[in-house]
Amino acid sequence: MSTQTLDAPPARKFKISKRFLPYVLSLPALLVCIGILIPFFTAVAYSLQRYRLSQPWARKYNWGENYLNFMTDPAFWNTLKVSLTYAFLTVGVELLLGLGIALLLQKRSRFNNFVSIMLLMPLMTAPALASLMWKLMTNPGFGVLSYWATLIGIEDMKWASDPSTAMLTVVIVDVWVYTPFIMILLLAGLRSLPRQPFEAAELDGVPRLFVFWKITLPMLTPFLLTAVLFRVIESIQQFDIIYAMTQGGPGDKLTVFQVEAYLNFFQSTNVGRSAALLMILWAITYILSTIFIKNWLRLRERARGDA
Amino acid sequence: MYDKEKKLVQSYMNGGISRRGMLRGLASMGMTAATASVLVNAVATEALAQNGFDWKKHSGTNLKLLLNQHPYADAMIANLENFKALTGMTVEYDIFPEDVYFDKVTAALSSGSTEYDAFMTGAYMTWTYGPAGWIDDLNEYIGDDSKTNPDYNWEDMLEGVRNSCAWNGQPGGALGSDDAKQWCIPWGYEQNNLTYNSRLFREAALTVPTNLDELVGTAAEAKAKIDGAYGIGVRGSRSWATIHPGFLSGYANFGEKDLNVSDDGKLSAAMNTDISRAYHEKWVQMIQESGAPDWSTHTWYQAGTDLGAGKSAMIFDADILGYFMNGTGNSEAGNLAFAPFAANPDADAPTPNIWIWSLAMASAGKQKDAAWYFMQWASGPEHGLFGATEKDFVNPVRKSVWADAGFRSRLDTSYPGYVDMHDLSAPGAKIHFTAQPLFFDLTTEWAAMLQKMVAKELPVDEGLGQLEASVNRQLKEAGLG
Amino acid sequence: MQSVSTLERILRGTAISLVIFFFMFPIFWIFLMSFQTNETILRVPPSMVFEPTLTNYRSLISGTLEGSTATLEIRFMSNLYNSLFLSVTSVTVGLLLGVPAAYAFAKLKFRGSEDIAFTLLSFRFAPPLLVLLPLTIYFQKIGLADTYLGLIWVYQLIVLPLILWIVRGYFEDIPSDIEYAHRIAGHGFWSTFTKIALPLAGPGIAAAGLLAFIFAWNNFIFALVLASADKQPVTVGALAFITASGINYGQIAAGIMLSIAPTFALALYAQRYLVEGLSLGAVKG
Amino acid sequence: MSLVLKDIRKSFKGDLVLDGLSLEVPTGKTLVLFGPSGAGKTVLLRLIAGVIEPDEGEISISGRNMSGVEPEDRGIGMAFQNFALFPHMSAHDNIASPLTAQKQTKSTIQSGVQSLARLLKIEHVLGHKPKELSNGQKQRTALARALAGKPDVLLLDDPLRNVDAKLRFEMRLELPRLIKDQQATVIYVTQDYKEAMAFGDEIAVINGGQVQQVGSPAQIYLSPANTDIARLFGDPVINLLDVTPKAGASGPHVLVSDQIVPLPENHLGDVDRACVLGLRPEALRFVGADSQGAIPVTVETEAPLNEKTVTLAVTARGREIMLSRPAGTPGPSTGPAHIGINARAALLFDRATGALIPAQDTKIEGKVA
Repeated sequence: MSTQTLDAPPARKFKISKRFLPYVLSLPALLVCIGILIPFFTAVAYSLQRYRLSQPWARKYNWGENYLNFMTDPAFWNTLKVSLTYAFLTVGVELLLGLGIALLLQKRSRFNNFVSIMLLMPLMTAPALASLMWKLMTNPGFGVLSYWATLIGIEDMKWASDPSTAMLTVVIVDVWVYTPFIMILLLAGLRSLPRQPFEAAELDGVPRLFVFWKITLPMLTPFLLTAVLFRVIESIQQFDIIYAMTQGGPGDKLTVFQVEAYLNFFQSTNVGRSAALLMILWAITYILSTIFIKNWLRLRERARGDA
Repeated sequence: MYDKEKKLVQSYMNGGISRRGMLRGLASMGMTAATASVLVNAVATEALAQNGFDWKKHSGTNLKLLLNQHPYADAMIANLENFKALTGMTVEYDIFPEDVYFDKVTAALSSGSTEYDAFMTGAYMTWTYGPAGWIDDLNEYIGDDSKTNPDYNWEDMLEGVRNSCAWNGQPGGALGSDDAKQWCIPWGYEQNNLTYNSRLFREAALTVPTNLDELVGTAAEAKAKIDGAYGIGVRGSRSWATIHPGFLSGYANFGEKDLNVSDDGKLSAAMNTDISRAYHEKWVQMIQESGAPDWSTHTWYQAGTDLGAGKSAMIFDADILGYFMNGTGNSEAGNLAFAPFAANPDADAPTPNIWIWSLAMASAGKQKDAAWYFMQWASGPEHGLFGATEKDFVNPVRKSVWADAGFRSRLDTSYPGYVDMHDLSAPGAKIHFTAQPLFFDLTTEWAAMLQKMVAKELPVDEGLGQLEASVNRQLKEAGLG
Repeated sequence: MQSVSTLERILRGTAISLVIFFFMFPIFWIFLMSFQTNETILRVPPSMVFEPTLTNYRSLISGTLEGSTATLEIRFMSNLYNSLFLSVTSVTVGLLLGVPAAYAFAKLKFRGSEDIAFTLLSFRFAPPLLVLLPLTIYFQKIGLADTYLGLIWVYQLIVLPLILWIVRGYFEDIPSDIEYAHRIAGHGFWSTFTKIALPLAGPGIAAAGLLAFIFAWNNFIFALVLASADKQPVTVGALAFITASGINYGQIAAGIMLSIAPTFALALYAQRYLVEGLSLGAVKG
Repeated sequence: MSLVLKDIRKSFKGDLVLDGLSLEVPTGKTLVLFGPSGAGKTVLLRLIAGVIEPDEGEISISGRNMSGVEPEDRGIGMAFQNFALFPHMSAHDNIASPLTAQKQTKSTIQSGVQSLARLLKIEHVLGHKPKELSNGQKQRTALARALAGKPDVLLLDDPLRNVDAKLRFEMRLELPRLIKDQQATVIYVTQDYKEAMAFGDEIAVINGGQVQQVGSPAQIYLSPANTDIARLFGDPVINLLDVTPKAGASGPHVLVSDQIVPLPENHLGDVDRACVLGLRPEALRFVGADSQGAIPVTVETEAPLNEKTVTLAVTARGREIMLSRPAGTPGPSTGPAHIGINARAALLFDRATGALIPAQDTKIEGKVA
């Protein structure tokens, strides 16, 4: 054997140098995404222009003016406030609820598996269609939920049409659609945790609440972070649900970034403002995500180190 | 095709037999009324082919249209075979639901898409499309005898409607001025008047209101007296669409304007006046007292659906909504009646603001002459009459169609008060907005402010003050104020 | 566990019931609605007693909508087909591109690998609209407007980062020794990738693919902005039931049910991958 | 030389794991790599296997430079400490893996796997997946897989670490013969000095990223190059006492509990140097109080192990000392006693460096790095 390998030339097969291998593997994905980068930079340029489609003659670079205008524009601050509130509420509720459900379904059993798949149905309902569903159910005329509201004594429940309950209503829809996403990630996380610490704790008679806080939750953190990362990104960029439910109304109660930017582009054809709004949204998402990912990597590293 | 049938139709056209006689004859040959009517138009189209115009000039060309999902489009599609036969062209079309239609148009036009040759639009949208350079001035075609057939009869179009589609592109420039460009051809249009449920009105012993105060009162009375229905349907979503129908029609009736145009062409907000404030207060009060509970999400289809389902006593909205809701399949079919409405007790007649579904030509299109062939056919008197009498191509924009006895009697029998309402309102019917590029910004903001007022987040006078300030700021920012 | 008290069991049961009720009731209700006409849907108070009708489904599948004033052609079934086609191809492309890249980031730590991985993920941060609007212009110029190819490309914006991020985790969880063992046993890099890494990360890849499929299926805005009517997915198609002659609630409901059905069937079929596959410990044998 | 490592350097994230390490293994010989965990043994094996590349230095197998040669082309077999079986393949397919890579015919593969399985007594579980195997079966499967390709170089990474005591004992008897039969150059990594002594033709002790000593098992045990190695080899661990040699009438000596322990003559030069005295527990025995040089102690505790009894005693000054004697021989289990020191077996180390100060009459063959 040894002499053979010595003399024979290396077998002729297609080989890529080790140095380039990672790039060969990741480049196609990168290239596909880079294609999307070009429009991204175009959008950056738009955001630095005074640019309305309806006034092409007035188009010019005004550099930071779109952004500066935001400083004194109450509509912008309202958008920021509404978006953050929406993201905070939805992700908060979804996280608690999703964790609770995942804990309920943690044990592997036919019933639990079945329930967990059934609970995925809302996630499979496109948000645009889910909003339609909830609109049907909250219709003040014939909506079943409005009817139930009257049964428990709430006579004039107007759901998304009333400024005081609009946020609540869209949050409910968002929770309905996306809690299953968090639930499924956390359920997978819970089921993948090693058994030993829990068995040991049970043998030692450690109180269950203590086990939850001190063992379950820390070990689940990487999963929680992944779930929250994807949810926060999506929630702060929410469009489908709010646009379908109220188009940002009533008043300006729900004019989140993407809705405002969408209306700015498609109705007002104010491309400059629309792009600037989206840039700010992008910056917020980028910062939030970076924080999450840094923490996630650190936690993961630590989990690996311990193992 | 159908030689025997055609003869029958021919004799009808020549006045030899009555329409009913013809239809009976055709039915005996195994044709439905709908097919028969297309055939009638086929004959009319054949007549069109005789007028010396070279209809076949673009034979073989394929056109692509972008259409809104709408009865007007349905009527056109039903008659499309005749156009193909007439010109030898082929036609494809994309239909999108109205919820997303205009966004789709904006996306297609702003990207410079060459896909669509012509498309449906509203007049307001051309205030963006025109200056943006996405659509062509159609005067060049209308006035060109080599491109437009001699029977097109442009003057036959209702003047207020025709002018509402023409603008010189100057912010604040008067619609239909001498230097105006014809950005689109009116196709069908809507006046905003009262449509009420005569059954409910009778049962609750209500009288049809004739001015704003009565409207507020009647709506409240209706809500109080009728179980399971609210008083009045008007739109309320956070959109320009909330401002332009009933709201602006009544507003304009008091002589109020949206914007002032100064002599040097600068624009400024005009809605913070005493009369306007009073109008807003009554309007807001009306919605608070007797509007739909979910008014702030109402678009025209909720307003229409509720009326058709007996969930509202009346609407101050597009007349054709009541027209559509009066058909079979709605529980209140046959119960809807129509009335002209002048909000201002001192006004002589209603001044409805109008919505005009129109046809526009994409500048990026590669076969504009051929596209114009389609447009002149689709907006021509023959198709207009066909659509109005056989399909739901209502309201027609041509005087000749309105003068058609068959059309008038058809409306009169099924839609009580409709013709009178139209005739009375038509002189004052036009777009009452100031044409300018920020139309959608300002009206959306106006709608949002109305929502706040209705929700009692702030009083009307304060709201109008804020609105005025914001409108002026935006106009300045855009270099218009 | 004998330590579970009766009280706890009751509390658990109640909690699960409430959860099931909250998440399943809307679907159940819409399901009922899909068998009703506007007349019974609009009744007050709402009731579960009605005479079921199949007209809604029939008209969706046959493609004709019987309105009050006209018979309307709709293309719900072709919308459904578009959704299916776009989702399947996008996820397939996403997997073909994303899985090797995820492997490179997980297993071949190289210069700038973290940065590139983060950059790829950060495409997910870009608000879709931000990219979409200028993209319409570029697509027009390079002829990708209104093509399935263009759409599938844009769909990568949602599909690829998700696949990358999740699958990468699975690859990282494969003990390197197992791969080393395979290499040392005499197999090349690609053989190790396909015979060891792929099968071991299989459940994770399946789960990521399934999630990506769901997100692609649920997308609304991309096709609307970038393609013509014959390439629209169900999410856009369902809006067609709102017509001038009123809102056909029964058909909306039937449309929603039909649009959920394929993803749900897929999830049922692949359920063991979804929950078990997402557990990161799946490969520790 | 079959396997030559020259000046290997490797660091991970700034931590230097191997610092200029050199080794040579003659063809057909077994070298045991011995060292504490974290010494870089596993990294070294991976470098040889080619799954990671050294930062500096050269590896050659049978005279061929391995730089840039892929792991699959190196002709190596390796058994991993954690077995690293392919979880989705049966034991049979695991073992067959090197053979399929060589594109052997079906029947060759079949017979190859069968004979190895027979040899390792796992014929009955060939159809099982790894998770259905016991730890011992997994270990044998992993071993079989490493051997199946008839590699020139066999790397065994602590293969007995993760198996139970009984199996380890069995394998310690079986494995050396098995390895010899392979006629391969073997590197065997272990943390267990007894394994190291049982398996190796030679032992290389690595610590701190370098080879500290290479030698036969006896050399390493009798003349450990430094206190670290002395401590690592031997169970119970060697007694290390701080001492300072003195010159006396009878020559150099050190004092332990005021008793004179004589040193070889050549340690005269080390008088007054700070040193450490290494006393293997076997080099100590209980003696009568009256015997010469007897050190009085208090026996604290006694632990009978299999083949020996270990006693912990404390001197008057509080120094702890361990003694070991063959099981069954008498000795005090508690209370006061006296111990005697076999001075010839005493080792002297420099206290500052820990290096062995060789006695003249002891030949040190192992290289000291």
